[in-house]
Amino acid sequence: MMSLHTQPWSIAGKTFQSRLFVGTGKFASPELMKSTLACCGTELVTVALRRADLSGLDDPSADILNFIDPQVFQIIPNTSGAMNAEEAVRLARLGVAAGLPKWVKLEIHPDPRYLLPDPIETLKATEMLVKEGFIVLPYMNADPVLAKRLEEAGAATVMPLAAPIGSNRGLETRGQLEIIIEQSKIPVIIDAGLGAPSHAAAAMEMGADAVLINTAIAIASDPRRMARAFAVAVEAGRAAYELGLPQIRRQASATSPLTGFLAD
Amino acid sequence: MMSLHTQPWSIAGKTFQSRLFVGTGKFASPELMKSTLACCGTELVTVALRRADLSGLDDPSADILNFIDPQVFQIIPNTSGAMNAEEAVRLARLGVAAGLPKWVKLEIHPDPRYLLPDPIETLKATEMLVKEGFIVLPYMNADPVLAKRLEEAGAATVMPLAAPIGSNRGLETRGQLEIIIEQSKIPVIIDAGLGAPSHAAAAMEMGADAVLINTAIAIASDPRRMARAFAVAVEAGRAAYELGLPQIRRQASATSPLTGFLAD
Amino acid sequence: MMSLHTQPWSIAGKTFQSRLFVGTGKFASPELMKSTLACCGTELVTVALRRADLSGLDDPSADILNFIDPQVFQIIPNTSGAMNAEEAVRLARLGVAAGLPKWVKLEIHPDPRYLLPDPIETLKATEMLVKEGFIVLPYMNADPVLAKRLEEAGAATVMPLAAPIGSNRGLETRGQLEIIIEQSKIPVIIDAGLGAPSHAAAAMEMGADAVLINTAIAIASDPRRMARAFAVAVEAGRAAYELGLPQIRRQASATSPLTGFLAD
Amino acid sequence: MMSLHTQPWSIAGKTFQSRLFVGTGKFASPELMKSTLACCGTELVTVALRRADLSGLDDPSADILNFIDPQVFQIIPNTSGAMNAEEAVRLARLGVAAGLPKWVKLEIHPDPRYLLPDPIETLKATEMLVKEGFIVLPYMNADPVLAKRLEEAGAATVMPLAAPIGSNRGLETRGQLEIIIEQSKIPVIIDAGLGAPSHAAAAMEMGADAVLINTAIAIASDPRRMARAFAVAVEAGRAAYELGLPQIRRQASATSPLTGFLAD
Amino acid sequence: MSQVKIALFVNGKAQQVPKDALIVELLEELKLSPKMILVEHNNRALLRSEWDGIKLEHGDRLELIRVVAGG
Amino acid sequence: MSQVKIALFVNGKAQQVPKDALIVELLEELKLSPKMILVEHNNRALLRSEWDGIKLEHGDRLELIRVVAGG
Amino acid sequence: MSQVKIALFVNGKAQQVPKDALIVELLEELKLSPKMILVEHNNRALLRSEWDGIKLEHGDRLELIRVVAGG
Amino acid sequence: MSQVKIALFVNGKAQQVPKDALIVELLEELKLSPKMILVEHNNRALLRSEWDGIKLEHGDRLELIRVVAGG
Repeated sequence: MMSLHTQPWSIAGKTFQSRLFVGTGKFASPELMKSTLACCGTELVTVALRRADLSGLDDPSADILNFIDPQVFQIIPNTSGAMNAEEAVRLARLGVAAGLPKWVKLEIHPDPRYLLPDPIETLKATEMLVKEGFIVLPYMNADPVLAKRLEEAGAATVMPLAAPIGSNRGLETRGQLEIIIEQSKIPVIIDAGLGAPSHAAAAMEMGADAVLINTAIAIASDPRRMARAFAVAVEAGRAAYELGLPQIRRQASATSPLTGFLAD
Repeated sequence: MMSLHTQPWSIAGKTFQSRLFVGTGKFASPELMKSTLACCGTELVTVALRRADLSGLDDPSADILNFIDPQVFQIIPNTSGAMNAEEAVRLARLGVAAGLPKWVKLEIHPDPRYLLPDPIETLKATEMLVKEGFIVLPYMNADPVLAKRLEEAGAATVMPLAAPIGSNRGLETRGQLEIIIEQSKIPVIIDAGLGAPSHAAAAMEMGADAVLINTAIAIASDPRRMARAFAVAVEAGRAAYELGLPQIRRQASATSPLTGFLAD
Repeated sequence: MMSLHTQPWSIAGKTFQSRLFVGTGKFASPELMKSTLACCGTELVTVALRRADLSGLDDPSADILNFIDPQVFQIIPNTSGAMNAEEAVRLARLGVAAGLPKWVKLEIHPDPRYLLPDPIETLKATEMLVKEGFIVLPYMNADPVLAKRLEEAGAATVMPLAAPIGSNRGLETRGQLEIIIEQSKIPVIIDAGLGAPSHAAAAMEMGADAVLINTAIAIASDPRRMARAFAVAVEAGRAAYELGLPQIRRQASATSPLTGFLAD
Repeated sequence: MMSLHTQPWSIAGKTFQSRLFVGTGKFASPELMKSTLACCGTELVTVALRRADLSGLDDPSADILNFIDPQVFQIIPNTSGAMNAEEAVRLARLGVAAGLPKWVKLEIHPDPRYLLPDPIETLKATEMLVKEGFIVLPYMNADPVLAKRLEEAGAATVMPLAAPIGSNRGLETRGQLEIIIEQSKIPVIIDAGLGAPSHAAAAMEMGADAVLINTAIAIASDPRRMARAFAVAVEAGRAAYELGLPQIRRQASATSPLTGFLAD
Repeated sequence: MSQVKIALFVNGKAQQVPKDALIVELLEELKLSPKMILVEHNNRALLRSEWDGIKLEHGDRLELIRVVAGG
Repeated sequence: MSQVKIALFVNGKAQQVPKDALIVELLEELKLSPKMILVEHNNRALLRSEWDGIKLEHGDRLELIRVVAGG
Repeated sequence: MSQVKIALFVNGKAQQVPKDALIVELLEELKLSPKMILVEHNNRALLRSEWDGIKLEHGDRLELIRVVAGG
Repeated sequence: MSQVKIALFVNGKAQQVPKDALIVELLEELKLSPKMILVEHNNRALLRSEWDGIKLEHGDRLELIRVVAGG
C-alpha cells in the first residue's frame, strides 16, 4: 500500500518523519527491542539511567546502547527515578557524560502508584536544564497553563499524559489535551496511557504532533507486529488530521440517492 | 513499512484479504471514486439501484459499473430506497437481472431522518432472499437478538450500525456491538457512523470482521489519501485484535526501573 | 427542602406523579421490599409469574401481593420467562386471571446471558395483547424503528434498555435513546442497566418520561435510602429537563467579572 | 419525601450539612440570587472583589453583601482577576479588611479563554496565604500531584475542575479526579464545568466531598428550581456513595426468577 | 373397592388424581394454598370463578402459577 | 392510417407506445441506452435475454432502473 | 489663598486631591459610599478603623475595591 | 608495609579503596566494565576524559550509573 505521506515535523530544529516515539522498557530481551525498533520506522527512542549493581551481577553484555544505533535513532535519556528537580538535572548531566546527545525526557514523578509528574519540580528542572543548553521534553499532566509555562521556560516540546503510565486507558484527558494542542507553539507529544492503535490514531486526529508508546508494544505477544500496528495507526490518524475530518452530525446523511425505489 | 499480515477472512465461502468495504456514494466524480477504490486495497464495494430519469437527462456515460472492475472488486448492490421487504426483494432481483452477482446489502430504512433499519422487514426480506439463493448482508441496528435471528435465517453476515449513516459519530453502540461480536457465528461488519480512522481501528480492535466506510472517505478533501488512512487503520486495529490488546489497568505500571536514582 | 414540582404524566390515561418504576426482584425479604416501596414515592411496581413449586416447599406466607397495596401502587406483571410471543400472551392472561389489572410489562428474552429482548416476538406479542385489550409496556432494545412499530401496534409505552439487565453500566445506548425520545408519541421509560442515581438523572435530563430501577435498589446495603436517592435523582433530572439545560460550550464563560484586579 | 441524611462534613473544623457550594455570579438580579440561595439549602457561597467604578455610576444599592446573611452562609471571597500570587494575596487581604471571614477561594487564571488555573502561582499563593492564617480553598486543574502539594502547603480543601468554567461539559477530567479523591486527606470539591444535576450526582458518587455550581443555576430559566434540582442530585449522589454503588457487570443479572415459564 | 385414577400433566410433570377431581382438590393434594395459585387449564388461563366448573380429565395439562417478585 | 397506441405505466408515469412495441423500442423512445437499464415488467425483474420475448400491452407496469453510486 | 493639591493614583488613574485629604474625603469626592468600599493604600489593605489615621500624600497609590457577585 | 586505605560512598554504600586510587581501579575492583559506566563524583557528572585526572579521596561520594531500558 502507498505511504500516507504525512508531513515531516521537527523538534529543536531536527526534522523527523516518524511521529511515533518508542520507549525501550519492558521488552523480553534487548534483541527483541532492537528488531522492534527496526521494523516500525520510529526515529525517537527513550532510555533510562540507573545505579549500577555493585554486587557484580550486572550483565556486562546488557548495555542497552549496544542495541540502538545513534545514527538511526534519536536517543533520549529520561530522568525517571528523579524525586525532584535537582536529581533530574544530575541525571540529565550524566547522560551527556555518557556521550548521549544533550536531549532529555524530563520525568519527575515521586509517587510510585500512578507515576504522575510533579508540575512544580518539572517547571523548575526545565528552567535549569534549558539554561544549561539541554533540549528538554517534559512529561506532564494534561494542564494547559503548565504547558504554556513550560513553553515559555524554553521546553522543546510538551509531553502531556493521556492516562497513567502503563494503564492502557486511552485518552482520558482528552478535554484538556485539546486545549493544550490548540494553544501550544511547540510540538505536543501525547505520552503514557495509550494502549491500542485506535488510541494513538485518535490522539493524532486531535492534532497531536506525535505519541510515545512503550508498554502496549513491549508486552505484546509479538512486539514487532504491534509496533507496526501503532506506526500505521499513527500515520492514519495524522493523515486524517492533515486532510481534515468530516463534521459530526446528529442526524443521518444519505450515501445512496434518497429518491424512493417506487415512491419518489 | 512491512504489511501487517492480518488473517484473510471470508463471506459465504469467498475469501478476502481486505477488511474495508467502501461505499461508492457521494464522490465528486466516478473517476475519483475509481482511483480511490484502486489505491486503498478494498475488495468489497457497494452500489445502489434507482429509477432511471425519463426526462432524457440521464448522462449515458455515467454508468457507475463502467468504473468498477468486477474482476477486482466484489460488487454488492444495496436495496436502499426500499420501504419494505417486498420492495427490497424486487430490487435485489433487478441486480441479478443486471448481471450483478447474487449478493445484496439489504437496507430497509423508511425514515429519511436517521435512515435507521427496520428490524421486522429486514428479517422478513432476509428469509425471502435466502430462499431465492442470495448472499444476504443485512444492515441492522446494534441488536444482538436480531443478529442471531438473521444468522438463523441464513444471512451471510450482519452489518450492525455504529451510529446513523453519515453522522461520523463513531462507536455509539459499542456496548451492544461487543455482545453481537461475542455471539455471532457469521462475520460482523460495522457499518455506518464511522467518521475517523480511529473509529475504524477501534471497531476492529473489538473483534469486528470488517467495516464499511463511505461518507468519511467520499467527502474528504483528498478521498484517495483518506481511503488509505482508513485502510491502514483497519489493518492496525485488526492486527492488534489478533495479537491481543494489553489489559486496562487502573494504576500505573512503570516502564523504567523503579529503583530511585539516589534513594533505592 | 421544597419539592421540585415536576409535571405529572400518564400511561393509557392513568396519571402518575412519580417517574420512578421499581422492580420487586432481588430484595432480601418481602418486608424490606414493602418498606422500600413505601418510602420512595414510587407508584409503579413490577412483579413476575412463575410455576408453583410442587415439592410442597413453597412458603405459603410468601405471596408477594400481600406486600403491595393495589390502592397505592399500579402493579404490573411482567412476562419474563416467556420464550416467545405465545408464552408471553399466556402469562399475561394468567395475570388477569389472578385479578391483577390488565397491564403487562412485556419481556421476551430467551438468552439467559444478556437477557436481551427479542424484537420480532415482542412486536408480535404486542399486537396480540393489544387486540385483547391489554395495556402493553414492552421491554425492548434501543431501536428507534422498533419503537415506532410498537407505538403503531398500540403499545402504551416503550421501555428501551440503557444496558443489560442488572449490569449497572448506565446509558450505554444513549445515542439511539435520544432518537427514540425525539420521535416517540408515547411515554419512553428507560429500563435496565441504570446502576446509579446519576444514571437515572441523566436519563431524565435526556427527556425520558420515567425510569425503572430494580437491581441497584434491591441489592443496596440500605435499599430504602438507595430508593430515595434514585427517587430524588429522577426528580432532579426531570426538573432540569423541564427547565432546559444550559448549552454545552467548548470555551469557558466567566462567573466573576473579567476586568482584572489591577490591570483592566 | 424523607431527607437522605447524608453525613455532615467540615472544612478547617467548621461543619456543614450541605455539600453544594453556590457561586453568586451571573444572576439576573441580587434579589433572585438571594431567593435562590435561600431555597436550595446551600451553606457555602462565593463572591468576587473588583475595582470600584470611579465614573460615579456604581449603583450604591448593589452591594452584594446586603443580599447574603453571614449568619446563614459561609461567605468565601474568590481572587478571580488576580494574574499572579501577589495579586491574589492582596485581594485576599482586602476581603479581610472588608470584614469578611479569613477564607479565600484562590483563583489565579490569567488566560481569559479557558480560565484555567495556574498551578505554580496557585501553590505559591497558597503558601503565602496559609502563613497569614487564611483558610485557603484553591481552584486547580485535575492534577493529583499538585493536589498533594497544595495539601502539604496547608490548603483546607482542593477544588479541581471537571471542565472549563461555565462550559457545562461535565466530568471531563474523571480519570484524574478519581486519583485525587483516592489520595486526598482534605476535602475535594469539584468546581467548574458541571452543567447538569446528573453531573453533580456523578461527582458525588465518585466520592467528592462537595461540588460548586454557578453558571448552570444562575442562567437557568428558573434558578430557584434548578438550584433545588442540583441540591437534591448532590444529596442523591452522596447517599449512593455512602451506601456503596453496585458493581458494574459485563453480563446481565436477572431481576426475575430465571426458571422458564414452561420449560425449566 | 379401589377408586379410579387419571393422569394429568401438572407443570410438565405427570400427576395422578381421582377421576373427576376438582382443581381445589388437586391443590389440596399438592399442599398449595388456592388463594395464591393461578391456574392454566389446557392452555387457557382460568378465573377463580371458573375452577369449580371444571372436572379434570385424563391427559389434561395444567400450569399452576404464582405471582413472585420480579423486575 | 393512424397506428394504434397503448398506455403503459413507466416508473409510475403514464406513457403512450405503439401496440406490440418492444422494450428496446420503448427505451429508444425515452432516449435511454439499453445496456445501462434494468427492467422490471409487471413486478418481475427481466433478464436482458427476456426482453425481446415480451410484447408490451395496455396497462403494463414497467420499472426502468439504473445502477448508481451508493453506500 | 489657593489650597495645595496633590496627585494620587486611584485604581490606576491620576486623581487630584487637597493635601492631607482623608480617605473618606476622597470617597466623597468620587461619590462612593464608604461602607461599600475596601481600600488598599500603597499595596496595603486597610481596615476601616485605619482609614482616618492616614493622610494621603503625593504619589500614593490607592485601590478602591467592591465586593461583587462571583463564582 | 601495609597500604593506606580510604573510605568512599559509592552508590550510597561505604567502600574501601587504596589512597589515591583512580576511578578505573575502583571499577575494576567492582568488576564493572568502564565503557558501560557513567560516573558522578561529589555530585558532578564526569566526562570519561576527566576520570584519570581525579584522585579519589576519603569521603568522596560517587554514583556509578548505567544506561538501561526505559520508557
